[in-house]
Amino acid sequence: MHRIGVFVCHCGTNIASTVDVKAVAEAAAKEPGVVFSADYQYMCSEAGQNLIKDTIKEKNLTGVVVCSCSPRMHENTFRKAVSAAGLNPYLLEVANIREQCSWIHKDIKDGTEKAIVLTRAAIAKVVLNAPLVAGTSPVTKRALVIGGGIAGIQTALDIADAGFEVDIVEKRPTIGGKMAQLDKTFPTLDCAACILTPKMVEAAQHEKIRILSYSEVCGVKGFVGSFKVKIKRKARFVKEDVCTGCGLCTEKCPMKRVPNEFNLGMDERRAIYIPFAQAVPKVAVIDPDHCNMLKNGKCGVCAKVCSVGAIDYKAQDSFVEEDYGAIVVATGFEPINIDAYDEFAYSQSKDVVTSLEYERLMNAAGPTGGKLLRPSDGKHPHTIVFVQCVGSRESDGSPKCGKSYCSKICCMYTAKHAMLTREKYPDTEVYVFYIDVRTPGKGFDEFYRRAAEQYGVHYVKGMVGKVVPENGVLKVRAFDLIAGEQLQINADMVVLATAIEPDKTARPLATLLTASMDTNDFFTEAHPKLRPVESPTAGIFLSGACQGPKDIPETVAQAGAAAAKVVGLLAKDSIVCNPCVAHSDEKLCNGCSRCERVCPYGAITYVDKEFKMPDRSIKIRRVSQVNEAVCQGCGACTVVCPSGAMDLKGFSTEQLRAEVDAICK
Amino acid sequence: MMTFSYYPGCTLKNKAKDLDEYARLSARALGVELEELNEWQCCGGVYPLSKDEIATKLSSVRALMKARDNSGTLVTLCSACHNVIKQVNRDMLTDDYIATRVNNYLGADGQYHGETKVIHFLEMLRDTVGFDEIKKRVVKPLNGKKIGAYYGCLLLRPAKTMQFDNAENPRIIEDLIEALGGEAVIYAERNECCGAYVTLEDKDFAAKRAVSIKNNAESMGAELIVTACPLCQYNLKVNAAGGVEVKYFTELLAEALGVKEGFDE
Amino acid sequence: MQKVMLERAKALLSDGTVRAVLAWEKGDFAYDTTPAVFNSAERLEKGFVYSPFCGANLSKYLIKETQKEGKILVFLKPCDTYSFNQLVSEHRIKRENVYVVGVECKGMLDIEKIREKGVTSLISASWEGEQVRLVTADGEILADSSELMQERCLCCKSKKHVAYDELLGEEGEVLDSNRFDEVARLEAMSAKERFEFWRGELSRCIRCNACRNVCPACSCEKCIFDNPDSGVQNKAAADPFEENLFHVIRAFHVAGRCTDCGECSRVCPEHIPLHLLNRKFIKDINELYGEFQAGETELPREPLTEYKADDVEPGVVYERGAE
Amino acid sequence: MQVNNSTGSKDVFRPKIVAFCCNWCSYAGADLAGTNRLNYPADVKIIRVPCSCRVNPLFVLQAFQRGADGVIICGCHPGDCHYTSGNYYARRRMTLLFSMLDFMGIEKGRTRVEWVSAAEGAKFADTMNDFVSTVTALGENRRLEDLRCRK
Amino acid sequence: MSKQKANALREEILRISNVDPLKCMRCGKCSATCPAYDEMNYHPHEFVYMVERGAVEELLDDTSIYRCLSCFACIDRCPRQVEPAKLIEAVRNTCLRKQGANHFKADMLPGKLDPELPQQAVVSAFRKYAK
Repeated sequence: MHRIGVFVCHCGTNIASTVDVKAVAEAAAKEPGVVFSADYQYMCSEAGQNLIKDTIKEKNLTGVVVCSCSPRMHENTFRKAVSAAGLNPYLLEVANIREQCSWIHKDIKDGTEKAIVLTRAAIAKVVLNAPLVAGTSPVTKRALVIGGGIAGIQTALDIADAGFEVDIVEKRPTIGGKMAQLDKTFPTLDCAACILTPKMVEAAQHEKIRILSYSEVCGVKGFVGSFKVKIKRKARFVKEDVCTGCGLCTEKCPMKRVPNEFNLGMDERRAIYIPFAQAVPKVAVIDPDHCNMLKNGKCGVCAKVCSVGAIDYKAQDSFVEEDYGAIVVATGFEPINIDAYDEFAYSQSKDVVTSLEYERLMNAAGPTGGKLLRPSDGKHPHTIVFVQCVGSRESDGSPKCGKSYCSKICCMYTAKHAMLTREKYPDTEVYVFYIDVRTPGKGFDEFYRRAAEQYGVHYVKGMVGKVVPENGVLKVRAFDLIAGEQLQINADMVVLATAIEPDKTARPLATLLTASMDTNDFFTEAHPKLRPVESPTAGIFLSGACQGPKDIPETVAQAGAAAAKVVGLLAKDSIVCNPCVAHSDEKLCNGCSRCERVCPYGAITYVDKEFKMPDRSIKIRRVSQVNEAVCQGCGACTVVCPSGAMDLKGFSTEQLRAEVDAICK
Repeated sequence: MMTFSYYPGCTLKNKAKDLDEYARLSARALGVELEELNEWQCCGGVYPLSKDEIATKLSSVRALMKARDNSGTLVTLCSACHNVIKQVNRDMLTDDYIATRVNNYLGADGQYHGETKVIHFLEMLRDTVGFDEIKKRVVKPLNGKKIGAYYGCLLLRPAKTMQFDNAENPRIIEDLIEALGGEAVIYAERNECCGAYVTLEDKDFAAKRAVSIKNNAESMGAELIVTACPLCQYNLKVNAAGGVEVKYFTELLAEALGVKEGFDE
Repeated sequence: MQKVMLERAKALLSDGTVRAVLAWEKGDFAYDTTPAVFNSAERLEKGFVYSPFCGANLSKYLIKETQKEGKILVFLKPCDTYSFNQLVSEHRIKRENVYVVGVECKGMLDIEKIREKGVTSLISASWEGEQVRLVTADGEILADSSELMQERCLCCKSKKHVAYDELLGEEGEVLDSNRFDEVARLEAMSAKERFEFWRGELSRCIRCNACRNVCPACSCEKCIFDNPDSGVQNKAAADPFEENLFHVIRAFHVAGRCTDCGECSRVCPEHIPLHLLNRKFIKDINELYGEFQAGETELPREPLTEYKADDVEPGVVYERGAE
Repeated sequence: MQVNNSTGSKDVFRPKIVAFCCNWCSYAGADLAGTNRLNYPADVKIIRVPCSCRVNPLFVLQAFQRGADGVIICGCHPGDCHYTSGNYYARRRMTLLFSMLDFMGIEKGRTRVEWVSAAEGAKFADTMNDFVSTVTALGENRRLEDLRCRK
Repeated sequence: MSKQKANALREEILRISNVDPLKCMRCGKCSATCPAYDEMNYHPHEFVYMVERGAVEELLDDTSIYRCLSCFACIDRCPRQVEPAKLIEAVRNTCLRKQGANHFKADMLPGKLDPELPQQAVVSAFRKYAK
């Protein structure tokens, strides 16, 4: 016999102002099985919870319905209360009479009637609720970090320092990411390499960290606590454990004219190369698209000069499969393609550069050895125009298909560029065209003001409309909104603060991970405010610019936060699973495999099982079994099962049908 | 022989006969017949931007309807006509407000909902004939002559409607020049307006713009500028007299294909 | 043909290749043949028949029969082989326990159509090219087979066997069938007309379950309509909606698996064109998700357990069809 | 289309609408509509399901059998399923089911699938307003019941 | 001009232009890229801002409306799709549609003709500057 208790919450006036809570409680009392029904000011308060606990004991309740706010808000609160009173926590249902009733209906009659129906549906469901016990599944105490930029490195270091093994998978031949390409960092102007390379070395030498460079994740199976990840190790053609990084091969290679991606194509490297001096691992790699030996078998110079015999032209891509308990995405960003913005003449003049290119031009290890020289003629520029917001802050559907978001880092790095330029070359005039200067951050606005006030950078509110290269100068047509005049500046260089977007590999990776993304291909967080470093997919964590534009301090902070979350997970020996999982009734199962085909988690397997027939004979039948630790409880299997053998605990066919009945009554 | 419906426009029947005739000769040489729409009306020369301008769009719609009923594709040549007709076609396809009112006007003449595909002669050369094919047919190559393409505004903008090429860094005329054996000179003002629309209103201003464009082209090494628009041609050639030579791109094409002599002025 | 089949069946039985033969057995009248398991040459001699009235699809009986030890021989017409494949792909038939003999089929006759012709006292029927020879007590009649064939055979989708161990008779081709014409005709009607059509048809349903019992796709261990725990078990109809629910849900359960064998309509005592419901699903699947024929291969692929990221939205329904 | 006017003039017809909402997106979207106080008719009653793919065609038909006038299923936008693929399956199932109901002459407006994310409170309210007005215009659901002649 | 009348004009201009000035984020790119900038008293960004504020009278009376080249540079390069050129044309139309307000009249033509002037210059002048 069911003994159901119904508790109707006023939520102050939130519910009580448009729902007659007393009437709801009275109506509920008349429902079959209900032995207790009451209304109360705040059910989620301690007193409210005590009311539930006391009533369970007093009335010996077999089920509880709380009519209150959304179950997404307080279902757990009430489950705990129910559990504390000795009742299974899954014998509770919440009727959502606030968000889905009192808050949307103004008419008290409407609101009350609907609340009664919703309560009735919850009662109809709760009498069919079965006590559920959450299972557990073990946690593999290793983490995978995808991406070896500053975000990935920091996350890996923090996890490793907590005592857990970490693998970093980096698609390029070295870790370091974008930060390795930067010159100085704002707002302190310390050199990027000076603060990054020690971390790269630390990661390389950490006994708990393994770096899989020149590798890509190509398959992910499993679930939180026990992921199985397939990693492709691209052929390097150089034995990583043999190469000493002496660099002789990179000096002798006859193929000299390969654009150097580390310097954004502004100078050249060889076909066998080490990306940069501080690369980690410091191991050469052969670029198969340019190596003569690999392309047509003619050359072999590097093998001849290598004294340790590290060259292996026959190397093949290999695959490894590893187990992890948690995965951190740290895939970072790329500047956007600016083909559509050629009013700034980027494709027409070498002296129009992106900010990242400017970064390399300023860098002592860059193509100009740190001297600021015009790429076109190697002369020292005297007038430099910086253009902000190139491709950022555009309305959706704009002709140039720009990004609707603010890229966040451009204002600060442009202030840095402007300041450094003026500091090193006081004979240059520097103009920054901006729409707004956005400098929230510790010491950021001070930094920007210093650029304007102490370094004499000309900040002009307005945009550049056209850049015309003519007779060796860049005729910049711009607008000064404060002066209200069109400006014509003859510049030597133009620097475009190009919008940033997620790395191209992020979208396919998200699909592999079943992690969700927003329309801009940034990974979405489980909650924008309260769970900013977790993906909604359990066991997937987010670090750095893959989640949204970020500067270095923010990236490092998020990297640490993601690491803390990972450590929190890996510290457990097992995790509690969602008990609302699919379950197959073997008696009804046909063994047809349809459920197995739709299961996104591979949670369903088949076994041949013996059944005793009524006539005492034994029949062997193929039947499905659900791995409850793997099942996430979507219910896709329940609908393809024609015999109704497959059902979902907590959302059973019977329960949902009862709700339909109660609503349509 | 492929056949397309063709809309020459008012100027190509008068002051810019050569632009038109060279195009037809070249097209024929390349295996394309341009079939002039019968009884076409002037497009008006400038696209009316206001949402309530309905009557001014009718002549374009009538041309579009005829083309729909003929070959389904309408080839234009004059930049202004191309711009007006293509924009009106977009309105008829996507703007219910305009389409309904235009169709109310049309009444018994039939209904139109943007079914026709509008392409510029250059797009036809690129997509139907192919620049590689043109390259093969060249009999008098341009021998590396340095030529600057002048697009102006109308071929490219509004980019979302025209979908002609990258509006900020177009290549189509450059690719044609190179197919004909010339050397394309890229200069930034090739997609800036020459100001010819105000030639009756403010001739000096129009001339000033034209000079600026010519200077930019010259400074980047152009020995010749080619245009697709009679108005641009007039402005660059007459209003801004002197300096670098200006020609229609069709003349260049006819010359290279060896069919220029077919035109008898 | 019958003779060749009989000899072959006896041979395979005698050499121990198979333990029994699943085939058609003569009834009291020429047209009422029934599926039967023959376990001896004698029984075969006595009862085996293969005539233009052997429409029954034998594949479903293999579910039970292949559970038993040893091989069973089954005769399958081309369309039956599709059901066979589908059941194999669903692990319902143990393939290793069957010996499939594909037999040619020139189309099965509809006794109702023969009766409508005024033919009585039918003794036997046989194919003769495009015609059918009907032997009656009053003499012989030669008739155009197209006038007497079952609807499903008139728009036969395939004369090709998609699964067999050996073939008897001629192998045919997959045909360009016009089987969706009737569905298209209904689709072209107004919603009101369609509603009236189905009201007329479904109101005759007596819930005898013949359609379900014969359907090779309806082979559940326990049908939800027989299961008291399902909430929809077959009982005295509480409201007139239940039959509709039964037919829609049944069609949905077999959607993507139904090979369009047409048995449901063949056995319906009320002559409800139930196959049109299945064909509607098949037609929609073909149009929306690409051509698909259930049972064409043994591979476990079917439209309702697959998806494409760019599948049409359900709103497509509002754009299609009349009204 | 047959519009049923049996509701007469004295009582305004109020349809019964059952909405199946995915816990991860549209149920949260409905909560958001509430938080933002976006009105939609009280005729809509929401049933929480873990995913749109949990909705069995049987539930839809049963709702109609028990007197619902409209059934709407809300899930995550394609590509955003919490379980990666559930809504894709739901999309195929419901497309076919609705097409079948249409084939049997049932008014198309009574069934709908909408993708509403957790952030789309306004879309949820708009969708419900629109659906309720569509179903209200269709009137009481008689065809489904009447499909078999009342004897 | 009364405030009421100015407001009505503003509404009319917004309606026929189909422009929402509130989309403007004040970057000035339209005026930065305008080839007719030097010829205008009021510039593209000012049209947007002034119409938004209701200061249409000044715009109606100014020759700037006859200097816009309809080259769509401001339309294509605006990051927020404000489309200032449409606003300028709407102001010009509002002005021209008044009785006797044709800016370009047939009798002005003879003095402006020259042998090489293409027909479309005349056609477009009438379309742009007259009813």
